[in-house]
Order: sequence, then structure tokens, then C-alpha cells
Amino acid sequence: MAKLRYAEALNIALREEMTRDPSVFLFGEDIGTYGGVFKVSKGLLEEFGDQRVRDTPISEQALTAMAVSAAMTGTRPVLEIMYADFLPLSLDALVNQASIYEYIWKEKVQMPFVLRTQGGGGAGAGAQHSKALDVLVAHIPGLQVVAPVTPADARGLLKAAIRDPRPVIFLEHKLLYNMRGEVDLDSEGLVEIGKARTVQPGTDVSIFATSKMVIDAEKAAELLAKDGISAEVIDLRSLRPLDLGAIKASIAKTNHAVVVNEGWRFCGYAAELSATIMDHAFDELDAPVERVTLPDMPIPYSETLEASVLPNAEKIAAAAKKTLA
Amino acid sequence: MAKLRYAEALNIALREEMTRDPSVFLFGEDIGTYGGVFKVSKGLLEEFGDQRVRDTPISEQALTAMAVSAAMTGTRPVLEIMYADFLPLSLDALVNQASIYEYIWKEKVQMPFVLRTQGGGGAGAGAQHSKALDVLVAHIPGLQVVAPVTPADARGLLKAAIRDPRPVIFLEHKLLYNMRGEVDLDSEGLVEIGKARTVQPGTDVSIFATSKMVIDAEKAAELLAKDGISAEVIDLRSLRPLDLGAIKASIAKTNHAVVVNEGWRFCGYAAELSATIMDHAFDELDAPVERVTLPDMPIPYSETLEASVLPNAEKIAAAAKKTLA
Amino acid sequence: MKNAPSIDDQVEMYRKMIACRRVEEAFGTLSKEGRTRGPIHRCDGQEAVGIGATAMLTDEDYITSTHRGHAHYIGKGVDIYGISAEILGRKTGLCGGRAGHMLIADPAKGMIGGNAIVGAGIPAATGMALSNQILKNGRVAMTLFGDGSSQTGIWHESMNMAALWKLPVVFVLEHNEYGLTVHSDRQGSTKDISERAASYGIPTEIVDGNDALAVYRAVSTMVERARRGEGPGFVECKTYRWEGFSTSDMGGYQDPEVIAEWKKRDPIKIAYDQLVGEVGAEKLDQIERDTSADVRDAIERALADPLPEFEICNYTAPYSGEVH
Amino acid sequence: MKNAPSIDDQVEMYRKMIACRRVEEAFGTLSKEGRTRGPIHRCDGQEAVGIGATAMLTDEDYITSTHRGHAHYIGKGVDIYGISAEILGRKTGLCGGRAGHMLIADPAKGMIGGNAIVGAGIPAATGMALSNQILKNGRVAMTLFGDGSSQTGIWHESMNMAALWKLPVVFVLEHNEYGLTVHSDRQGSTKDISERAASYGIPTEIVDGNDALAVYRAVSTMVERARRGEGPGFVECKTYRWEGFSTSDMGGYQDPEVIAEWKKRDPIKIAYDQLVGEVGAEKLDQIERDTSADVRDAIERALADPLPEFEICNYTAPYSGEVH
Ligand SMILES: Cc1ncc(C[n+]2csc(CCOP(=O)(O)OP(=O)(O)O)c2C)c(N)n1
Ligand SMILES: Cc1ncc(C[n+]2csc(CCOP(=O)(O)OP(=O)(O)O)c2C)c(N)n1
Ligand SMILES: [Mg+2]
Ligand SMILES: [Mg+2]
Repeated sequence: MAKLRYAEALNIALREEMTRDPSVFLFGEDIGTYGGVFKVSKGLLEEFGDQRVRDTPISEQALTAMAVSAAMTGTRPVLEIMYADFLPLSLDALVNQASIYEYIWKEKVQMPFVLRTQGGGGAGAGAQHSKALDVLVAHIPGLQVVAPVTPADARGLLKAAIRDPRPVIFLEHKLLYNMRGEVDLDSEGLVEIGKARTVQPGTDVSIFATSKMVIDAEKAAELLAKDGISAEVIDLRSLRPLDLGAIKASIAKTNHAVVVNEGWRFCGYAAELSATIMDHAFDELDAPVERVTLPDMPIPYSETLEASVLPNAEKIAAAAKKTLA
Repeated sequence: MAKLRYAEALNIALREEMTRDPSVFLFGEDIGTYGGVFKVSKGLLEEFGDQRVRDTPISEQALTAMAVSAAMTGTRPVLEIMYADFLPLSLDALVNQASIYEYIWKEKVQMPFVLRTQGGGGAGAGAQHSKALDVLVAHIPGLQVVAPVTPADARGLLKAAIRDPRPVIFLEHKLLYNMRGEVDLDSEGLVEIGKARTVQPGTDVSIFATSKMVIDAEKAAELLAKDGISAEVIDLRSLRPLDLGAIKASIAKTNHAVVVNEGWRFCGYAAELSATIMDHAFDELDAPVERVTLPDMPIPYSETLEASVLPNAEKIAAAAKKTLA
Repeated sequence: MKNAPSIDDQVEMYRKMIACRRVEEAFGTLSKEGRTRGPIHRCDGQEAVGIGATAMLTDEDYITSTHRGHAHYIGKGVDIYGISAEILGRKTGLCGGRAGHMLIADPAKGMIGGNAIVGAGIPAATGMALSNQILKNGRVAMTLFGDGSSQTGIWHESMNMAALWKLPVVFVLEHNEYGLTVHSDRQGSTKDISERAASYGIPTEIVDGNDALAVYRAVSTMVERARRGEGPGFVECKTYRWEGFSTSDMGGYQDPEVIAEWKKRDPIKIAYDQLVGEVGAEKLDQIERDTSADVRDAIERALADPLPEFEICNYTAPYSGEVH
Repeated sequence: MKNAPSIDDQVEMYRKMIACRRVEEAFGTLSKEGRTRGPIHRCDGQEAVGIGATAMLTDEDYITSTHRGHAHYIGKGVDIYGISAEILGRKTGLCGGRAGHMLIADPAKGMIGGNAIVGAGIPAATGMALSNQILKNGRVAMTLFGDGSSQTGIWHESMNMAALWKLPVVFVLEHNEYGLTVHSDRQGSTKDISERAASYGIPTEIVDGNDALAVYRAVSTMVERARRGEGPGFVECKTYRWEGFSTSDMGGYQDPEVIAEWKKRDPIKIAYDQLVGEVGAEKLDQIERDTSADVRDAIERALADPLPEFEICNYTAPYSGEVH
């Protein structure tokens, strides 16, 4: 077992998959010479050469379209989009191209590409570099969307994503890259897409969280424990497909649910979680599902302001208490 | 009172506002010489000249960004995006620009622009020309999103949208343009953004619908009436801001809700309606909210296939019965 | 002559142009009769571009097309019965009726595919060329696109990357003077769009788009360069749209006299004149009769085919495990 | 000389360049000390572009900027205390701490605004020019942007519309050879990006971007044309980035010798040499001392200012009526 940084775990996953399969290639802005602005692709240009590790111009729209079509024609592209805030530029290629081809072309094509990006706040990056925007991609049929939190999941899901025959949007978070965790490098470590992870079991309330919010949910569970409340924390890991079985099982135990997502509230990913729970576990619920999200406004820059809008352990704990009240 | 087509009502609204305010101008693809592919801007080039009615190149991304900045600098642009399927191309200008400026620049700017587009299926236009995608814009703080169904609302909301100091995304539907309805041309006819419309009162179940789905909901109510079920049909009209008061009042009466939206189900607009109702009317609900939406897959072309995926009166009536069962 | 097609190739191009013309006419009529779903984007008068530009490609090479792709499909060897059944939304269509008239593809023939997002075929072919370069498979990707689509941002992003990385992609501009209803002079600031491509360092050539032979020659030079690893090429084919944007076009903005002038330069007539000395009128007339009958048969067969039955798509479902 | 600034204008440009340099140095230091939030995108060595290009504009004219906009802001007359307080996230910042270091704007000065979506300022200025043309208000819009941003699709879409409609917009390319960490040779296929602009029919000029006078002359020619209604202009200013992409840049990809060569061509030194004969060393030195003190005071004042208190934004709320 090695104690690795999240960014290192991703780097290892890329190296492993590129070594295993020569059709895997990386492209994106500043991923080559510099090794990526978050250093996820460090050393890979030297190891695999500039055909398979390509620095690109700032052209997200065409790059994403190229990932889709390259994936249809024999390669397995891994595209890095530097900030999730730029996903709108990728969206036509995702919703009007990647989403439809396999179905409308009667399963005669597949698109095994991975789009890696990172979103989220807390770094003072301002209104254009701090958003989650995960719901924009989670809405699209034909895409899979994962958001690992631990280094082991980062490695395992990235490897699974690269091997998957269908598109995967791989969501990282700028505050996760330096977090450390155990990774078993002696095993393949593949993590199946579509399976949630129970971070900690509990009996009073279920907290379902995505991406970096899982860390905050864990802290909230500690706060709640002090008040004698036993929270079950579930890391959804896969936003699409969603592990409905895990959600139902947890609510069957606790009868109370809090959903936590770093995107905006209105029409955000947390809305789907709330609606899904209503659809499938209404009778088990003793109180309405509580949503903990960003408020519906732009993300401000200054520390005091940004801290006020971001979800955190206190807000999650308060929501849990509210649903139990 | 005149009996007008929806497209004519829009045309009149544009003419009225352009006459009233010389800072209003129109631009978009094929809106000038041809009068728009749905003929909404017919005759306006001749009347107002090519400075204020501009045919554009196929450049949705820059056009939308230009609408935002033109609106900040003294004009009131009305941009036509031919199909809602192309909204991804507009999205950076909406979510990273229009959404943030007023707030981050401390209310020193405003952006009175209208982006008109039309979405939805039923015309055999295929996977790239039939989508609603309304949730993509309804998610964005700082935008308002309206979707009128009647010719009178089309005129009244378009005039209100053009006069509004903030951005409005104005969603039309390709199957509505030829529908007729009474329009009182002797009155200004302004319709306030953010107010729902009760299409028909009822006592057993509330059906909340958007855009063309309102027509299907009305038909569903007729079907339900035959079975002795009294459905209240509410045309939300404004997707953002949403008329929560109207929703709560209706559910307080019926204790049952069906939400209908033509977008995909997962993370779609109907998910927010469901979650909103959970948040604000959980105790009033006798059964979970039923969502009637497109299934989570691409929209196929052939008539038999497309008809199978689109929501319709039968599906809505079935959902209403399910929630009452 | 260098890069000239053989006489057999030329005859085959002639046959395909006839086939395409019959397809356009037949669907024009069917549409008028209300027997198609949605409008048809006819390419009568532009056949020389799609057919001349694809004639030197193999099934291993890729092309991407547009909403106006009939000549591209036929040029790339896609079966006319399958195309027709797809346009008609039949179960037997190339895509089982799922794709429809603007989005047809035939991966087995390297035609992937039609695209109704204007401009989207351009980065698509560029990405295929990127695949080809990485796999070193000697394949070429080609994209056929319109003057209107040349004003999209992805055009620029694609030109730049193709030139920068010397990708094996050939850009074929089908300049028919209109993007929907607006003349190209009012959509773009540059008359010859290939001038812009040249500013990226891409070799360009402008040809008479109604002369399939001229199209073939110019394009095959670019295809050979690309195949040799020398990078992209750009051919601007000047042609004209005879039949309006689509069958739902209400017209009124194209000058009938200009149309009449262009009709005098019918690409089929030009091809006929180029060939008749070599192969004789009899053979060409026979080809015309046979091909017309083939197309008629194919479309009639397609018209008699059943519509598909709906099945939910499972692999796009949003829940994993038990729920689909 | 035609389009030359007056000596007073030149002195003012000199003063602003000094001010900007002091801002860059001060924030470089503050960032190293961990006293800024997020990285700072310094423009030391590039001041002549932003300041030379904006010197002939009025407060009524508009500019749009980038993530690296300090010289643009200062050139356009925005207050350095307000800028500094905003970078530091203070309540007293130009935008109350909401915008932060990359998104500063000052609508009263026509600076709207910084933009951290690469390329987004380009259509923004084009849209402002469209407004100006419709309102016939005689205003000009200018956008300053980088070599990296010239590879975005909106660059192309904007060039085309600006040229097609003869919009009063001036494009000022600040070519500092890098887009983040990748050299422009590996981002674009065209060495002189203005060649591409020329292919749209836009008048272009390439100038020494370290010579504020040269920048001023070329840009003011374009501004005058635009103001007269003759359409857009494009000036490519060749300069170089001294201090890495931002203060969080780990470096290792720029050649120290190349940096040293460029530092010999310090724009402030060039401006000094151009002025010293006219106004004398004493006056210039006095300006340097006074300006440096002013900047130091402004930043110290900003550092002492309070952080803002949070208030929810009501006008973006998703429910109408009672709920906000
Ligand atoms: C992104 C996008 N914008 C607009 C449209 C609507 N549209 C379809 S075809 C067309 C004109 C295309 O012109 P051109 O590329 O010259 O092709 P042509 O029709 O002449 O073959 C337009 C505007 C679209 N389908 N996609
Ligand atoms: C759309 C988008 N893509 C990528 C980035 C990340 N990024 C920020 S600045 C930059 C480089 C910009 O280069 P250039 O335009 O030359 O400006 P310079 O930094 O040299 O001033 C990149 C890639 C971004 N902010 N926006
Ligand atoms: Mg055309
Ligand atoms: Mg640069």
C-alpha cells in the first residue's frame, strides 16, 4: 500500500493505461511540457512522446468534437479540459454528437473517450473558475459521469473509464489534488462505474454527497455524532449512472436524507437526487429530503464571500438536524 | 379581439417594441430577408431597415456573446437562435458572462437582452433538432426563462421580456407557431414574468406543465374528466423565476401532483419541479409527484419511434391516475 | 494526366451523378406529395462535388458530411436503397429509421456521417485524422462542408490544429453561394474562403464545382499529400444551389435568372460531354436508363418497407444495477 | 508626425507604465508572501501594449480585457487603489471583492472588463461595437487579447462579423509568445496571427509591442478609421512575458537567455529614451519617484481595508413573488 496524492494516483492510472493499450492518447492544454496545470500528466510526454501526449491550442470546442470522432475511429482519447467552467464549450460535442451516435447509428459505432476536468470552489478562483456544472453533463443520455474523492477511487475509476467502451466525463476537484490516501498499487484496483461507496455507516440520516462534498459530509457526520446523531455518509462516486440500489438501501435504514452537491440548487444535480428519492423511496421518508448546495447566484471572489456560498460541514449538519426535527 | 397565430403574435410584439424603443434591434440567422425560418420576423427588415434587423452568419457562440455585451452598452438586442438544440453553443456567453456580470460588477451594469429560440419534438426533425434543453438555461442564476403557450402570452411575455432590464431566454416550440388564439391588440397585453396561468381549475390532481406540454396536459385533463377525475392544469409560463406560490396553492387543494416537461427526465426541469414540491409541499402530498418527460435516450427520427418517446396526453393521464391510485 | 481518374472511374462518377440526381428528383416529388417526414435538402446541380471529391477514397478512408449529403453518401459507395429507406424512416433504413434524413451514416463504408449541426463535421473529420496519425494507418479523413459552415468557430479551430499537426485531413468546401436563405456575400467578409485557409498555411485550390473531373484532380492531389503525411489540403468548389434550401423553403430570395444560368452548367451534362468522345453516347445513355431504373426500384422497395417498432435504449439509462 | 501622441500624452503614458510596473512588482511580492488570494497574472515587460493602445481612447470608448489586464485597466484610467483593493478582495475594491483579480471592471471608465474565459473579450468588444454602430454614438470598442486566445473559435466568428458589418472595433493582439506554458509556435500554425486577420479583409499592422509610441501610432490609426465608420483594424504587438504565466507558475519551460534578451528591451527604458531629450531626466525621475510612492500608498491603503460582508443576491433567485 502506498500513501499517494490524488494527482499522483491519476498520473499512475494514466501511465498504466497508456502502457497497457497503445491506442490510448492524451491531449489538452498544457498537459505535455508542463505536465498539466494540476500536474496530473507529469512525466508522460517524456515517457510516451508527443504523438500520444499532445499540448493543444485553446480550442475546447473542436478538441471535444475531435475526442468524440477519434474515439469512433480506433483510438481511446483522454482529453483534459482545464476547468469545468469551460464545459459549455464542450457541450455541443457532448449533447449533439457523443450523446446520439451509438443509438442513431444502430450500435455500429462506439466512443471510448474520457473527458477529464476539475470544478468547484474554495480556491478564490472567481465566478468563471469555481463552478461545478456537473449537472450539465449528468443530464446527457449516453454519457457516464464519475467524480472520485479518494486517491484509490481516482486511480480505479480513471482506469475503468479509459477501458469503458462509452464516453466518460471524469470530474476532479481542485481541492482534492493534494489530498492523500492509500492506494494498492499491487492490484489493478479497477472501480466499477455506477457503484456508490459507503464512507461511514449510520442509522439516523443518510447523507448522499458528490465529489469534494463527501469530505464535508464526513466532517458533518463527526459534528452530528457529537450530538448523538448517527449519519450514514454515501459517496455517490458515479453521478450517471446513479447507484439507485445504494440510495434505496440507505434510506430504508434511516428514513431521512440529505443530498449534497456543490452546484447551484435550482435545476442542479441535488434536485435530481431529491426527485429520484421521491420517485423510489417516498413511503420510506419521514421528512422531505434536504438539499445542501450553492445558493442560486454567481460565486464571489473574496474569501469571506466565497466561504459564505460554499456548502460545508456546518450547513450539512444543520440540514441533517432539520430533516430530523 | 383578433384570432392570431402564435407566430403572428410574436411578430406583432417585435414590431410594437421596435416602434416604441429605437434601441431594440433583432439579429440572427435568416431573420431578415427571409423573415425567419418560422416567419416570426416577417416584414420587419422592410419596416426597420438592415441596421436593426440583421441577418447573421452561422456563429451562435459569438452572436450570443455579442448580445450580452451590446445589452450592456445601450441597446436591447433580441437574438434568434434557430433551434434550442444549438443552445450549447450559446452557453458560455450565458453561464460565464451574462450570468455573472451584474453581480460581480456590483450592479453597475445590466443586460437587457432577449434570446429567442424554439425547441421540442414532433416534427421528425431528428436527434439534433428536436430537443427541449430548457433545463440548461433554467439552471443559470441571472437568467430568466419563459415559455409561452398561447398567442396572447407569446405577445405579452415577449414585450415584457424586451422591456425587462435583465436577460430573458424566450422559449418557443415548433408545433406552436401555427396555433391560433385570441389576442387583444387594443391593450398593451403585457404579461408579468414569473406568474403561472391556471388553464383549468380542478380538485383531484394538479398538472404542472411547460411549453407545448400544456396543450397535452389540457387533453389529458379531458381524458381524466371522462373517468371522473378533476385535474387542475397549470401553465407555468415562467421556468425561472418559478411561480412557487401558484404551485403551493394548487397542491394545497389537490394533494397530488404531476409535472410535465419535454426534456429528458434525469436532471431535467421536471426533476426541479419535483424537488421544489418536496421542499415546499411535502406535508400536503398524498403520493409522490409523478414526472412525465422524455425517456433518457436520443430522440429518434421515424414517426413510430419519435411518437413513442414524446410525452403526450395518454402518458400524462396515466401518471395522474398513478398518483391517485 | 497527373491525378486524373481513369475512364472507368469517370464512367463510375457519371453513373453516381445520375443516381444522385434521380434520388433528388424522386425525394423532391415524394416530399411534395407529403410522403416524407420533414423537409429534404436537395443537392441537384451540386453532385459533382460530393461524387468527384470522394471517388479516389477507399472504404477505409473516412468522410463526414452535412444535412445536404446525398452526393457525399453516394460518392462514398453507400447503398441507395439503405439511404432511401432511412430517409423514409423505415425499419430497413441504414440506421433503422433512428437517424433520418440529415444524420445518415454507414460506418462500414467510412461514412460517419451526416450532421445537422452546421460545421460539426469539420472537427469530426479532424479528429478522425488525429486517430489516423496516431495509429499510422495511412487512412485519410475528408470533410465536405458548406460556405455557411465556414463562418463557425470550429472551422477555425480545426484549420489551425490540422495545419499545426499536419493531420491527414482534406477539407472540401462545397460553395453553393447560400447558407440557408442568406447569400454568402452577406455571411462572410471573404469572397474566396480558401484565402482564409491559406492563412493557416494550408495548401488550397479553387475549382469549378460543377466539373467532377476538376474536383477529382484537385482533391486527389490533396488526398495524396495527406496520405504521404504532408498535412491537410483545402479545395474550394464553386457551385450553386438550384432547388432552395430544402423542400420547405418558401423561396423568394434567389434570382431565377441566376439559377437558369447555373442550370446551363449542369454537372451531369459537363461529365457527359467529357466522356462521350471516349465511350460513346450509347453507353452513357444506357447507363442513364439502367441507373434511373435502379434508383426507382430502390426507392419503391423502401416505400413498401415497414416502419420500425420502438424499443427503449438501455445503455443510456441513468441508473445502474437493477433499474433500466 | 501623423497619429503621434503629444509630448504630454507621452509623459502620461510613461507615468502609467511606471505605475503598472510598481503594481506588478508589489503584487508579485504580496503573492509570494501569501497575502493575495489566488495567483497574480503579471504583465511586467508588456506595459507598452495596454498603455500605448488605450491612450487615445476616451472614457466613452469601451475596452475588454483578459486575465492579464493590469496595463489595460491602468491605461484606460481606472483607479489603482480600486484595482488593488479588488485584487485583495476588499470591500473597497472596485467591485466590492466580488470580481477578484481576473474580472475587474469599471463601467464608468468604459472598462468592461477583465475576463478569465480565454477569448471571451473578443466577441464582447465586437458586440459593443455593434451597439455603437446602431446607436451611431461615435464610440469605439477595443479588445486586447493574447496569442493563445487567437486560437479560439470566437476569434474567427468575431473577425468575420466585424469585417462584414464594418464595426467600429479595434483588435489589439498582445503577442507575448506564450499561452499559459506552451509556446505560440506549438499552438498555432501561423507565425504572424495578423495574417489571418488580413484574410478577413481587416487592415493590419505589426508593431514592436515594447515601444509604446509605436503601439500608439498604429492603434490610433485604426481607432480613427473605426471612428470614421470605416470598419475594424487589427494591430499585432510583439512582446514577451517575463514573469511566467502567473505567480503559481512552476516554470521550467521558458529559456532564461531569451528572457534576459527581452529584458534589455524594457518598454519603460524605451519610453524613457524617447522622452528624455524632450523633457529631461529630472522630470522623468521625479515622475518615477512620485508614481512609485502613489502606488505604494494605494496598495497599503487597500491592504488595511476590511473584507466585505456577505449578502445573498436576490435578483438571481429562482422563485418569483414571496420567496427569495
Ligand atoms: C449550429 C447550427 N446553426 C444553424 C443551423 C440551421 N441551418 C441548417 S443548414 C444552414 C445553412 C448552412 O449553409 P451551408 O453550410 O452553406 O450549407 P448548404 O445548406 O448551403 O448546403 C443553417 C443556418 C444548424 N443546423 N446548425
Ligand atoms: C476557454 C479557456 N480555456 C483555457 C483557459 C486557461 N487559460 C487561462 S490563460 C491561458 C493562456 C492564455 O494565453 P494568451 O491568450 O496568450 O494570454 P497570456 O496569458 O499570454 O496573456 C489559458 C490556457 C481559460 N481561462 N479559458
Ligand atoms: Mg451553402
Ligand atoms: Mg500569450
